[in-house]
Parts: sequence; structure tokens; C-alpha cells
Amino acid sequence: MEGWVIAIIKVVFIWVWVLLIATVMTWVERRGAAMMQDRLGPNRAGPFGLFQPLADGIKLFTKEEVLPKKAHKVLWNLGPLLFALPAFSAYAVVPFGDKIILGGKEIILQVSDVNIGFLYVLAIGSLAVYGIVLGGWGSNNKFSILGGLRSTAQLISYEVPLGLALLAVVFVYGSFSLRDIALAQQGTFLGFLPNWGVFKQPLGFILYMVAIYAEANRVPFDLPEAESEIVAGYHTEYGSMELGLYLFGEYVNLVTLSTLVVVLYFGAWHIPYIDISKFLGPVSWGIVSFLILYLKVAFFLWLFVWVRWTIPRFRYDQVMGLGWKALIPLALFNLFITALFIQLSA
Amino acid sequence: MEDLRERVEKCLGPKGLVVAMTECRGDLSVEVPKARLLDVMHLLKDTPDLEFDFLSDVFGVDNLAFYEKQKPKKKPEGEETEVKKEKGPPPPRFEVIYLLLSLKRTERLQVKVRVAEDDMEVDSVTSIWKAATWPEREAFDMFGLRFKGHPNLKRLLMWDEFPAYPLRKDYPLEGRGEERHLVYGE
Amino acid sequence: MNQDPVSQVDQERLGELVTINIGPSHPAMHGTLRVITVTDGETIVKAEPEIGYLHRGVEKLGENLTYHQFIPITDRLNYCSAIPNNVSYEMAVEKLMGIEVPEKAQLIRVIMMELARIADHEVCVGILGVDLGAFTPFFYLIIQREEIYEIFEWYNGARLTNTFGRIGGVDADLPDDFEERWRELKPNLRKANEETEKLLTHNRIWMDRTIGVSAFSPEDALNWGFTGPCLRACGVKRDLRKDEPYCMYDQFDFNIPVGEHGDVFDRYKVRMIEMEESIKIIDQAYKLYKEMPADAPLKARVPKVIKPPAGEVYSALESPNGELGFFVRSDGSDKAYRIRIRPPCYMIYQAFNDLVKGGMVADLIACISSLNVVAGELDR
Amino acid sequence: MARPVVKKKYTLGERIYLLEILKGMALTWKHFVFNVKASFRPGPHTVPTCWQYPEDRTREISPVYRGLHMLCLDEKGREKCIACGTCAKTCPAHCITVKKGKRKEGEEDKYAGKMYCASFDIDLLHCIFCGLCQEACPKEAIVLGREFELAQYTREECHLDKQKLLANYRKAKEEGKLRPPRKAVPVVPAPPKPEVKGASSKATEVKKGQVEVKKATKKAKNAEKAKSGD
Repeated sequence: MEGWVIAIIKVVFIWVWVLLIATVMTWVERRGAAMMQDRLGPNRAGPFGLFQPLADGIKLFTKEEVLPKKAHKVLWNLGPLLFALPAFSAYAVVPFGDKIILGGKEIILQVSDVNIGFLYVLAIGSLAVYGIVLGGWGSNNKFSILGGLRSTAQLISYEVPLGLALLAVVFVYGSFSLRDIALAQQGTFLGFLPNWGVFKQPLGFILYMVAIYAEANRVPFDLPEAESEIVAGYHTEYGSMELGLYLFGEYVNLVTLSTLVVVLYFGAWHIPYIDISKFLGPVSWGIVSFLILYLKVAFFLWLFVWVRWTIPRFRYDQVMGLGWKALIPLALFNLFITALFIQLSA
Repeated sequence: MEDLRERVEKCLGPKGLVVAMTECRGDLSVEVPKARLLDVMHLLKDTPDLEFDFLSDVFGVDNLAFYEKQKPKKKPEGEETEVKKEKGPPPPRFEVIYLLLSLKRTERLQVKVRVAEDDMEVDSVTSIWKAATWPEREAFDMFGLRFKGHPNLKRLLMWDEFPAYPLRKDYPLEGRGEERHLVYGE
Repeated sequence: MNQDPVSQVDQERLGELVTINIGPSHPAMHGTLRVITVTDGETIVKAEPEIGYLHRGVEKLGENLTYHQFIPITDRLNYCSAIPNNVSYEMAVEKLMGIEVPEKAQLIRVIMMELARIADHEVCVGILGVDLGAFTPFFYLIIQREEIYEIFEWYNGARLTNTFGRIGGVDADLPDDFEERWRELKPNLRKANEETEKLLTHNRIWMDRTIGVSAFSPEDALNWGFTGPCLRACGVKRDLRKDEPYCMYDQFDFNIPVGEHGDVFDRYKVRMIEMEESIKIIDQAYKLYKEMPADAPLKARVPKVIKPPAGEVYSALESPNGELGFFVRSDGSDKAYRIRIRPPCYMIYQAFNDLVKGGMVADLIACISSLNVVAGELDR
Repeated sequence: MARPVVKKKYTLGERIYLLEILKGMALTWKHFVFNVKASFRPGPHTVPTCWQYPEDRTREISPVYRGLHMLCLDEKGREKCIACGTCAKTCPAHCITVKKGKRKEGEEDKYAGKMYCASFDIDLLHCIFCGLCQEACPKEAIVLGREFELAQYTREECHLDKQKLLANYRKAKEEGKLRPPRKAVPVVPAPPKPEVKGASSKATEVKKGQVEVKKATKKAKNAEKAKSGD
């Protein structure tokens, strides 16, 4: 098979897969929330309400699109697009499995193994803020603009600890390629600990987790859309599928970020102490590695839901304070310690 | 209660600030001259024997039908009867009632001011108790009483353009009363 | 007189300021409140509350309905806890008529009022959580409120608009299964409160959001006419149940929680403790109630058509929000001449600008929920 | 003025966020597991709070619930209502209109009293379900039932006439959802000297034939109108 055919298949596959996860995620979010809150949640559409996302999708698609009177038409339409696109495109360099050998040809389960995949993810991730701020500005609504501004400030502030935490990972594994990092997490170190990023970078892991909650605008950092303060933040005025894009982009973002956590810190498709790839054929290992990876991703996705329905929301200045006064010094400290260790152990 | 009555009498009486004093079911109310309302309030608040330091509420009362209703027993309908008027000028139509409370002694006192229809201006007590801010605005809104010295006297519950005073007794109960009953800016 | 809020702030900075109209249809505005906020970025320069969106002319209705007919109308004041409204009004008329309410009726009133207090506080705390982004405690609390409403329903057939009590007493005895229900409910209430505390009280995000937010000094609070939990949060130990006992409250042993700074956290804390105290009061009241003979009178002898003698009284009680008073003037006919309601949150809400000035928009939301402003009672 | 507050000293556990957050998460997890288990139980009402309402109607409504009105028949199947109009007078929302009819010879098995209501109308859109009418009724004829599904498509359907009210009663009787007989509230026995003479002497004059019971405030309103017309 030609290389580009495989590439297209991979792109389509991962696109559909991520969409599927995001769809199921909306269901999990609502049902999970309900279960935590002693209620049932959506249970009318299909068994256990599983078709609820479908129903929501149909509703969003068939709704009328309303443009506010003095909204900026171009920016208004650009906003959701710019928000949803980066969320999808970030997945281009994220591995979603080990590799499959088909007909003697090795296919890596990754759309493209760029050797600076890391930087690509960071760069694309920070693009999403344009979608939010343009949507907020274009809506011609004070709540929207507040949401957009909050989001901008928050994303910019939390990019820094995020990047610094990731840099420490790069220090440890010595590569910018996500695939290299994933592969390097096999085996153990110090004799008993799995060779995972979380054990090599415990502080970095926590920092990264906090930062991605802020990046994804999730509770406790959901200020840009804090419904009790600024109605719905940047997407107050949106309806129809434009709103759908925002909501969907958010979940796709969650999937991307969770996958990154797993790839960077949780041993990607590795299981500690056992190397299953030896027992399995090349094709089945490819599938199993894919499943293991997404099982782990599922946990982190669940964590997003779990945290959201447990804790309150920060205030704007407190978010900034936490970002600049706590996370960045800690991230620098982490970087320093990591560098020191590497220097000493070399 | 008798005690409180004496104390209030002692405090306000010599200065001629008591117009009348009534008691109903243990609620003492003292009527004071409108012109010297602020003096009374200051005295009531600062006299060590009284210390009414908490303003519970301020509101207006429209006495339009009160005295007529009181006098004659209800006549059977249809019969036209003349309502006998009392001698002397009729009592002023409006009343403003201040409910005071002494936190230390947990005593309550009603202070009343009578306001005639042709002079609807009362001194605002917001300078003493900020608690009077909205109640006075509401009294203005509902009765048209004007409070002198109020920082922001505008309508509270009704919208700003509303032309009538709905809690007055002559405000009709049916239909859009304000259309038939323009009293705004008379 | 009719000034735009913007024009009242520093004219030079006008260009930097934004007027945000929060409400009346805003997710955090509890129905129909509206605050016109002038902000500098996210900092509030001025916040002017606008009320009257739920004005139904209750006071005028009171002048045109007979004394009994007005009881259902008082349900609609503070619709989170209708019973204290009913009782407050009935007490005012009873005082006007000089009626002594039988003790058993008073005990039933106490039990029901305290249940209503718990229900009200549960809503308030729950909503405060929701407005600060913590959704889950709301449900834990609201479930228990539902059980309380169940008791109300089995008492006289309505859940929210109870039309509880009649002038001179109450209209029904406690249902037979009250004891069983209460025994079941009590641990659940405590558990819900504990869980709420667990989720919120020591959580630093919660503490950051509430401690020091819209703090108020006791002097200011008294000057503004604060009553109830909001006043107690400021550190003033004032509770009509203790200070001017009504309904046999002087026979119960309970504490009055007092806050320190009068901030949102203190208000939340005071309410949490008050719920616990209310449970204690209900226990004691029910014990006294059990000691009464089964056929003890529940109602004083009242004429069918109530015509109090001419006169005027003011009577107040400690509703969940604070001092809820009714001023009733009678001219001797079967309708009140003037009814004035002193709603507690009306006095509190007028200080809103002072409470939130200098804070942020998010603090405004926290403040408004912690005051427990109920539009029905505010606008009447 | 919002005054600055000296911040409380946080304990270390409070300071580092995570500890309390983890505690909270443990709590929500507990609820989650409980509810997931509960939701797999058979039966419609599984999770304690949620009633799957339109399907699951097992929730017991209080026997004294103030729902849809009905006009009761006595044990012999006769109408209890004597058209005294007390309910109409008591109603704070003025939603009841009663017209009187006089019982004719041979109708003793139809009507319990000498008078009966020729028509009995309730405007549900006005009713506030306070229950004052059933309390005022001397014969326990008008009663608020346990029916609570009151939504209708048209205004006409919200108008209850006598036939509908009787039908409500029959339906409730079939389902065994009649309201239990009213318990008399014990009143203080020895009457203290009444403060005011009750207006009990004011007997309502009953004209022969059909008389519309006027709303209580009508007179007052007329007087008001006359006044404002001046």
C-alpha cells in the first residue's frame, strides 16, 4: 500500500475515534454527574440514555442559527472553527498505539511521528485561545468578552507551567518525539518502579495535571464559561451547531490532553512489569496496545468528570495567583531538580 | 411598658415633641411633630434611658378612609346617609410610621408623623439609619411621600415612568388604575 | 433624582468603566433580581440593585382580603419557607385580637417553623455552592429538603405554599407518622450537612472564595438594618427567638451561632450550625408535644368572621432570613386597613452596593447567594 | 463598606489544596458507587431520589393533598352541597361561583339538602389551592383531591363545572383516593370573653329561587369606583 493511503486511513480513523470518544464523553459526563449527585441523569434516549448525545447532536444541527444584531459576522463564525480545529489537529502527532505489521510493512499507530511533536502540540494547543477570544469579541456581548478575556489570560498563564513541566519530561527522556518518549517508558528503573513519567516526574505530573485542567477550561478553572457569573462566557450568544462546535471542541480537547498525559506520564501502552508484546502477534499487539492506551485515557477522562462534580470554582485573580505564584516557581524548581539529577547521574 | 411610656414622655415631653401617645396591645406609639422629626430621632437614639438604636422599618399609611369608616356603623345599602364630620379640621391624610427597636433593652417603639396631602415632605432619616434608604424610597413609590435629604429618592418597586401611587386608598382596584388616576407630578 | 449609576462614579474614569447589567434573567440571579454593575475590568466600582420584578402588590392585597384570606397570600412571600410567613402574620392578627394561642398549637408551629428553617437554609447553602461552582452539595441538601416537604405535604396537603395555621391556632394536628418520619429524617439531615461540610468547608478553593468576601462590620450591619443569619455572621448575637421569645421559644435550649467577620464564609457557617440547632429545637418541641394530652386544644376560640378591634400592632418573628414582621392596622372591619410586611432580606439587600464594592464580579455572585435574597419577599 | 478581613491561617492540609480535594472526591466516589449499584436494581424507583415520573406512579400522595377539586356525594349517592356559598366567599382568589337551586319534590335521592347547587364553577386558572374552601364548607361537600396532573391544552378545560367536579369525585372513589373525613380541630373549651362580637348575627339573606352569590369584595369595589369617579 502506498504511504499516503495509509496516512489517510489513519487520519480518518483517529478522527472518527476521537469524535466517538468525545460523544460518549458527553454521556459519561452527564450520567456520571447524576450518579455522584444521587440522581439518574439522562436515561430516556436509548438504553441507559446512551443515545442522548445523538439526540443532542440532532437538536443542535436542526436549531436555527441566530446572529446577534451587532455581532461581527466574520469573527463570530471564525470563533467556533478556530476553537474546534486545533483540538483535532493536535492529535496529528499523538501516538494512539504501538505499531501493526501488515503484509510485512510496519505501520506505526500515529498519524505522523514528527521529531518535534512536542512543540507542535504546545503550539497548536495555544491556538485554541483565538477561537475563544474571537468568539467572545465577535458576539458583542459583555459577558462574552469577559469570558474571552478570562480565557485568554488563563490560557497564557497556564501555558508557562505546562511547557515547563513538559520540558522536564524532555530532559528525562531526551527526545522531543512523543513516540520516543512513549517507547522509553517500558521496563523499570531503580529495580521496582515502572519506567513511567509519573514516577520520574511526580511534581511535574501534578503541575501538568493542574495546567491541563486550566487549558481545558474545566472546573475548577472553568471561569471563561462560569455559568453563575458570566452566563456562559464566550459562548453565551452562540446556538445551533456553532455552540455544538464549542462544546465538542472542548471534549476533543479533553481527549487530546488526556492522551498526552498517558503518553507522557503513564507509560502509554505499557503495562508495568510485563511485556505483553512478546506473547502476541504483530497485529493483535497493535490492537491491544491501542486498547491499553485508551483504557488509561478513559481513566483520565473520568478524572475530569470526577473533579468537576466535586469542587468549587476559583476566582479570576486566584487563578492568576495560583498560576504565577505557585505553579511557575514550582515548575522551575522541578526543572532545576530534574536537570540536577540528570547531571549527577550522567 | 408603662415604664417605657414614662421614659419616652420624660425624654420628649418637656421639649414639646409629643403630639399624642397611644398604646395598643402593648405596642407603644408616639406621634411627633413632623417638623422636628430628626430631633426626635436623635433624642430617641442617644438618650441613655432609651437607646432606640435600630430602625426596623419605615412605611407610610394612607388614612383616607380610616376615620370615616370608624365612626358610623355600617348602614344598610342603598340608603344614602351623610357621614357626620367631626369638628375641627380633618386629620392629615398620610402617616409615616417608624418602627424603632432598642437592641439593649429589646423594646420597641412606633414613631408616627402625620403628613398632610398638601405638604408631602418629610425629613429623611437616612442620615441616622441607612436602613431607611429603601423603605423611604418605597414610601415615595407607593404613597408619593417625599423625603427631604434622601440620597437617591426614586421609585423602587414600580418602574420610573409609572405615573401613580398604587398603595393610596383611592387607587382603583380594577383596570389600569394609573391611567385614570394621574397624580404624578401634580 | 433619576440618575444613571455610571454618572455617580468618578467621571474621569468613565472611559475605562463598563456597565454590566446582571439580571433579571441571569443564571445566578435567583429569579428576578437585577444588579446594574459598573466595573473596572472585573472589579466592581458600583453595583446598584434594581428590584420590583416580582412586585405583586401583596400589601394592597392584604387591604382587600379578609384576615383569613390573606394567609395563603403570605405563602408567596418567602416561597422557600412559607410557614414562618404564615405564622408571623397570624401572630400579628392574634396580637391585635388579644388571642392566647394554645400551647399545643404553639408547639406544632415551632416544629413546622424549624423544619421550614432547615429547608430554607438548605436551599441557601446549596445555591451558594452552585453559584460558586460546587454543584454536588446542592443535591445532597435538596434531597433532604424534599423529605421535609414530604412532611409538610402529609401535614396539610401542600409542599411549598403551605397555608399553615389559622388565626388562633393551627388547622390540623401533626400526622400520626410524623414521629417515624422525623426519626428517619434526622440522621439524613445531619449526614447531608456533614457531607456538605466535607466537600466545602476545608476546601481551600471554597475558603478562598468565601473568606473575606463582602465582609461587613457589626456597626454597619446594624445601621443598615440587618437581621438574621447575616447579622449574626457579623458577630452580633441577636435572635428574636431568644431576645423576644414567642411561641414558647424560651423553653428550648439552643445556641445562637455567631460569626466573626460577617463574610460569606461566616454566613455559610452560621447557617450550617443553625440547621443543627433547629434539629435540637424540633426534638425538644416534639418531646413537649408528646407530653400534651391527645385532645388538647389546637385553636383558640375565634369568631368565624374575624374583626379585630381598631388598633395597630407590629409583631415579628425570626424567619430563616431574619426579622420578619407584620404591621397590621385594623379599622374594625373584616379586612385589615393596612398591612405592612417587613421582609428581612429587603433590609439586607439595600446595602448591596456597600457589600460588594471593591470586589470582583464573582464575589458579587457569592454575596448575593449568601444573603439569601428571595425575590418574592423582597418585592412583595 | 466591605472591609478587608485578616485572612485566617490555613492549616497545611488546607493550603495544598489536594488533600481536601481528594477527600471530597472520595465522598463523591462513594455516592457514585452507591448509585450505580442502585440503578441496576430492578424496579422503576431505584436511585432514592428519582421518581421516573410518568411511568412510575408508586409515590404515595398524601391523603390530605390539596389537588384537583371535587364535589362529594354522601353515602346514599346524594349531592352534599347545599349551595350556601361559603366557599365562594372564603376563596381568596375569587375563583368559585355557585348558583342555588331549590330541591323539588321527588329529588330527595338526588340532593342531600333542601338547597342544592344548580351550578358550581371553579376557574382552575385562578385557584391557588389554599384549601380554604374545603375548610369553610359546612357539609364537606367541596374537597380538594389527590389528583395533581392539572395541565390542560385549552382554557375551557381549566374551567371546572359541576359535572366535572362530580366526575372527579366518582373517579377518586373508584380509585379509593377519597379524602379521609375531616378531623375536627379541638378548640379551647371555655370561651374567654370575646373581644369583638363576631359577625355571626349577620345571617345571609337567601332570596327565593336562584341567587348568584356575589363575590365578597364586589360591594367594596363598587364603592371604590364611585369614589374615584368623582
